[in-house]
Amino acid sequence: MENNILQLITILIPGLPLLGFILHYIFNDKISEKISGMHATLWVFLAFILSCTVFYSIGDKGQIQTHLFSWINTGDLNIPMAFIIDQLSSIMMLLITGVGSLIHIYSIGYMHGDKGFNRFFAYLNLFIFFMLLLVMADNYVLMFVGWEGVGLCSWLLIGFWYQNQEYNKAANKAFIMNRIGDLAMIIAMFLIFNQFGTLIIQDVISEATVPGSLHIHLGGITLLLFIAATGKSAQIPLFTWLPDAMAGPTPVSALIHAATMVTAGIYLIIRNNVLFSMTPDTMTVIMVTGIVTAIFAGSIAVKQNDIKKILAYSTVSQLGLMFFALGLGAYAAAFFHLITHAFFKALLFLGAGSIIHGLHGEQDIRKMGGLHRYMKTTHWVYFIGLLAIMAVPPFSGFFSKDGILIAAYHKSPLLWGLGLASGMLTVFYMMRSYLLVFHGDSRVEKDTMKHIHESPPVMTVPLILLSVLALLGGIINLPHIFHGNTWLQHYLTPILTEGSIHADIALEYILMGISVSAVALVSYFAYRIYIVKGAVPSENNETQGFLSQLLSSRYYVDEIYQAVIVQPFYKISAFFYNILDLKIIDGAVNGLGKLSFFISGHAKETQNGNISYYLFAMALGMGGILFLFLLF
Amino acid sequence: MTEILFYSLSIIAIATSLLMIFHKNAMYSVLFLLACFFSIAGLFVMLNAQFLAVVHIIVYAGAIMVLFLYVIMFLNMSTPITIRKSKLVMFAAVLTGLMMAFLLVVSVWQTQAFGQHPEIVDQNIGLAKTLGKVLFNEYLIPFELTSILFISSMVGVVIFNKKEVEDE
Amino acid sequence: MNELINLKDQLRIIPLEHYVFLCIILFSIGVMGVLLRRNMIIVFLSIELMLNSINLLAVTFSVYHNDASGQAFVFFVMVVAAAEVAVGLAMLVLIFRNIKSVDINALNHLKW
Amino acid sequence: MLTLFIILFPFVSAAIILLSPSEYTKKLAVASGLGTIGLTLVAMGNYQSTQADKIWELNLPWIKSLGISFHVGMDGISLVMLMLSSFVTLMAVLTSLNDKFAKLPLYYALLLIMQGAMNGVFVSLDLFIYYIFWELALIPAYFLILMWGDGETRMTTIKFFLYTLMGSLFMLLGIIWLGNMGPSAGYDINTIYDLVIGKDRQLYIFMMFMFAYAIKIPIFPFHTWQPDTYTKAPVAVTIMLSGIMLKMAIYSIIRWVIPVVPLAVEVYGKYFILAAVVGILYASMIALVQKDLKRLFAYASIAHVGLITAGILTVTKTGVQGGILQMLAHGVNVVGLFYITQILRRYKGTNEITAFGGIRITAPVFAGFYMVIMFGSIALHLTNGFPGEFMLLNALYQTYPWMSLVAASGVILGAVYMLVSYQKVMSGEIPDGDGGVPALNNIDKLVFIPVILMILAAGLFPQWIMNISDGSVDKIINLYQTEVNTFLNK
Repeated sequence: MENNILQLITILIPGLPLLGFILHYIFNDKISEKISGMHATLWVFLAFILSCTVFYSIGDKGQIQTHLFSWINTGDLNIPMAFIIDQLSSIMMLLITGVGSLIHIYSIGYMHGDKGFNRFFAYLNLFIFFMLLLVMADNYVLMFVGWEGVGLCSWLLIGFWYQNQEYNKAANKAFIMNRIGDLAMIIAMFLIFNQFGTLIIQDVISEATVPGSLHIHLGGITLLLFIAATGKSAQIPLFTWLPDAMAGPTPVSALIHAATMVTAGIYLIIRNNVLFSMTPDTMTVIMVTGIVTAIFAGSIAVKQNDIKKILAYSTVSQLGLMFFALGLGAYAAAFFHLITHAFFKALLFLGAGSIIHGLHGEQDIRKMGGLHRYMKTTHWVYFIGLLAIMAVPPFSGFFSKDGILIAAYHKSPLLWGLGLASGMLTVFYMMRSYLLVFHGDSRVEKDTMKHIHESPPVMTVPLILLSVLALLGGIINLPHIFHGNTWLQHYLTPILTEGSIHADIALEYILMGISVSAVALVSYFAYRIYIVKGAVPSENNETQGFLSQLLSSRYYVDEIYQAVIVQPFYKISAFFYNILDLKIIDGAVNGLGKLSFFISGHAKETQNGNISYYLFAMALGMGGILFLFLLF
Repeated sequence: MTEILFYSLSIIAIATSLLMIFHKNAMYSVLFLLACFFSIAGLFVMLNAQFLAVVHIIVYAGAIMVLFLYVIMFLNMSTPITIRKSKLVMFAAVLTGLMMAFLLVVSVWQTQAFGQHPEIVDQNIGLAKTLGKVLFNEYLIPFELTSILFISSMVGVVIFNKKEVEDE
Repeated sequence: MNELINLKDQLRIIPLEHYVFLCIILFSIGVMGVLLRRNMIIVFLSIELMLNSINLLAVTFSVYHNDASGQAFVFFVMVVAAAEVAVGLAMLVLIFRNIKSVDINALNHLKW
Repeated sequence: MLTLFIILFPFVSAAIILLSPSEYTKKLAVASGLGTIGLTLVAMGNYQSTQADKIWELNLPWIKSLGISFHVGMDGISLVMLMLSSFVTLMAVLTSLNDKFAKLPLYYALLLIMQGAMNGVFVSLDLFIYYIFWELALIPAYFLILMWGDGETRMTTIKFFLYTLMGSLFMLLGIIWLGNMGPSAGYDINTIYDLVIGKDRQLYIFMMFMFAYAIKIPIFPFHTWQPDTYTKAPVAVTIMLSGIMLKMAIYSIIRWVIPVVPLAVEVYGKYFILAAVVGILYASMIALVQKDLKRLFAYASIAHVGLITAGILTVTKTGVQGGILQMLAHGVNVVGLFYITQILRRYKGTNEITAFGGIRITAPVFAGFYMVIMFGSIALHLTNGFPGEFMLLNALYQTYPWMSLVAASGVILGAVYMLVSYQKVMSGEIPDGDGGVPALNNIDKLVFIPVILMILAAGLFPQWIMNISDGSVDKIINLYQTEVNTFLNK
């Protein structure tokens, strides 16, 4: 295709959702629910179609550059408003617009009848715009625009039901924790500018790879970028916002807090993989953080009772696994998992949303059970998602997770073991939620029971489409041993630095066998507990043992943050205000005024009105003047 | 002869002025001051300023002092007034006066301009004729202005008393 | 009288500084009087005394410098003194009528 | 002559308002505001940014024996500031349209006099004239706060007036010193720029000037007059004070400090940067615990201007340009922020955060405007706050990395207090016992819509503003660099 047509298309791709947002904003209360949902979806779907065309032309072009206008240009700082599309961003664009369209469609059903229906779609469109900006950005600053923009949309959507102050708090928590990550990112940008004198991503990377060039602060840059990624992708220590973010409507959780936004951190690292590969220390940090987060979040998920919270911790855990892969240098595997995870986690979230919709807002798995009888479609799609996340072959999750585990094994068998352990945790908590929700006896409250229903087609159709993707997503990077050609890895080769791993085929079979049997074992174990024994989590936490209480209280991380950081901070602030500012600094200023009042108050007493006193003063004054004349 | 006259007049002036400020009775004070003014008039004469000496006696002794006496009579203050200041204030006042004197003496002393006698001495300088020429040549405008001063002070005095009458 | 007014002799006999010191003494006595007494009339008298000491000084210097201006100024001083006494005494009478006292300390409202 | 018009126009309008019947007051005030914007735009149309010459220069001798002349003219930086001044004044006039003040003609006249004086500061090219305008701006502010402020304003205004005056007097001392430093007395900008001043003297003059500016801006720890004054002043005056008046001080740093005493800036500037940066963190933390919305915004303003000052004192192109950009952004944002407090006060009689809630339910448009303004204030992307803040922090980082870290963490705190207060006021449920805040009226929209448009426009196209000031900033930085380098080579 002609280059300038392609450029026009690249402008249109983020432009259309933005247009949707603006139209929504202008005609907010003038358009009906139907039109609003339809046209919001239309923009994103059009963007998806355009992304497909871009994707096909990337194959021969390699990359497309589009320069809109010069945004900030002064002195040596030059930041253009420009897009660059290469293999990585084209796939991300497909993912965002594709999954985004499905979730838009789903939302039409899910949000039906909500007061803020139009507003919801406006925000969703805005989110798509910012997310596209993030992946298409040509320079770090523009990427940062998208980066914070998605944080903004996340804030808007978590606090969507703004009348509930708890939700608002969750929104603020998300935004602020993200901002801590943003701080790291902004400082990383300054450091990059300091080292390379430019903020254009490609220039930085080509500069860094010049043979013989030495950049002493590269480690700092990558570490800061990683901290930024932990904020956005909810890794230790900045992960606590993501479970709270489930306060938003479920499609939001699926789109933002599972499929797209939270993967921005991974995208960021893959985008800069050249820099990361040059700093092995940072890679180790990433790897350790990733696996610790994976296991940590997985263990918390085991004891959660809110279906969305379980999925949220699961997301944190899966993201941890991706970071683990990044830390191992297996960028393609991480990216592969990112894609499959987007499919099956969106599926699971939307399935959960369908359940919640059917149960009129009930989210507690203790008040569900036996739902497969009432919600057949939902059950089946959820089941597919479950198999995918549990890494059962041939579902997509199996291939992606397997890639990571094999990469880990090549580093060290111990890491492989840890990866497997986190996978087993995943299997357990996912089985637990699945069994408690869909099987066993129904524990649904009677009032709800009467209205229980399967979701309308507008919701189930996207679910079915997503379940197909979750089932078949693995094809895009089928390993050699299954006679695949690891298409994704080849496709990404131009921008990745990793060498391909040539594994022993026998070893791979063994490792796969072990992980598959582990999945089976744990599933059976869960089956024993929740179906055969029919155990239901107790309402009361206090009767539990120490470990389970620790888990169900999420290791008290929130409480610790509150006590160690937030509360002291507020106390110091209050001290600053009440003591330092009002008393000491302002006291000093007022003290100066009071001092002059004091002095003049006493000086005033010399003016006592007594004339003879004045006469004395006059005589003394004259004497004094004379005396001075004598002296000088 | 001249020396004796000068010193005796000086002593009289100092003594009467001291008596003036220390005497309890205002009436006597006025009279002492009168005596002092006369001795000062004598000194004027010694300085060959006859016209001024005469004017001095007429204005001060004849007008101002009479005015004082008149006021004292008017206020019926001939009886001694016992209001006195505290010892401390008296001491301070005397000290201040002495200090003033000392400072003035020292500053005069520092000028080192003693014993200088003028070369030309015009004996007619104090005559009414000479003085009149100076006044009406060099100081005509100030001289005329004094009349305005007098008028205004007269008006002031009248107004003071007129108001008083209205009040009562 | 003419014998007395032999200026050359007199100037030779009595040095300038004696006149000056006399004036200083009289002036200081005036200052003392102002500070010492609470009777307003005496204060006035002391002021007159000070004015006179200055007059004497002016006349002395006028003669010594052979310049009649000094005596002209004495004339003006007298004029001002007369006016001042007239107004001052009028005020004094007024004050006495109001507060029945000529005590200077009775007037202590001269302040802000 | 146009420069003279720009100064005189507000004064003349003030006189006309005072003389006209009071029913025309509001119309005349708005007309005056529009008129100054028009004059500024005309000036801008005549300006070639590449040349960076002063345009519409006017030089009339005034007091010849002291070397004082009425020398005014505009360059790129002045133009940007005038643009800000005329915009903010128009907004300030518009914000008071809803008020029912006593003595309305006098109120508007004083507002316009203040504007005229501040315009004078921005175009003065003679230190003495500059000082006259500088002090002249203070007087209407004093009366405005005293007569139309909330509650007990006497002590607040006295503190405000005396404190800022004290600083200015030190500056006056410095001005007189500078004026007499050359072979013959002269206060003209060219004379002052040409002076060769020794290092020690530069320090003294720097301190004298910066003391005045530190109080006016205000920089920590000279800020304590500011929250009280901003809280008690009528909203239009608060807008004028924080929107324009403090910018006078920052502008003066660019115009009168950096080129005049470069060595002192080079050596001692970092202490003021430190104070400013500490102030960012400190003011943000204090804003966190504020219970009164207006006071919270006042402290937020300290944090913002601290960053501007710190960035400008790095004397890099990015820093100064960012500072100018951010001055404009801050000026626009405070209009919105303080107007919000005025609307809230209109309905509840208070600005206590706890008194509000659920305004989004009854006034969704208001909430939307508030949100955009808030994001502008916390420098979210594509709003006007971001480009300036990014440039300032970047300049600061390239010069003093650790200070930039502290400043940037203050920026995080900015998000915290703004978001928390927003949600407390706008979201949640409506407090019991009242009908909530009704939707905006037309005047409110008239104020908010230009502000919002400016926020978005300046966020997307900051380059347009930077192009205007570009050449002039280059000139000043060249002056600075030349002198510093000459000294270093010695």
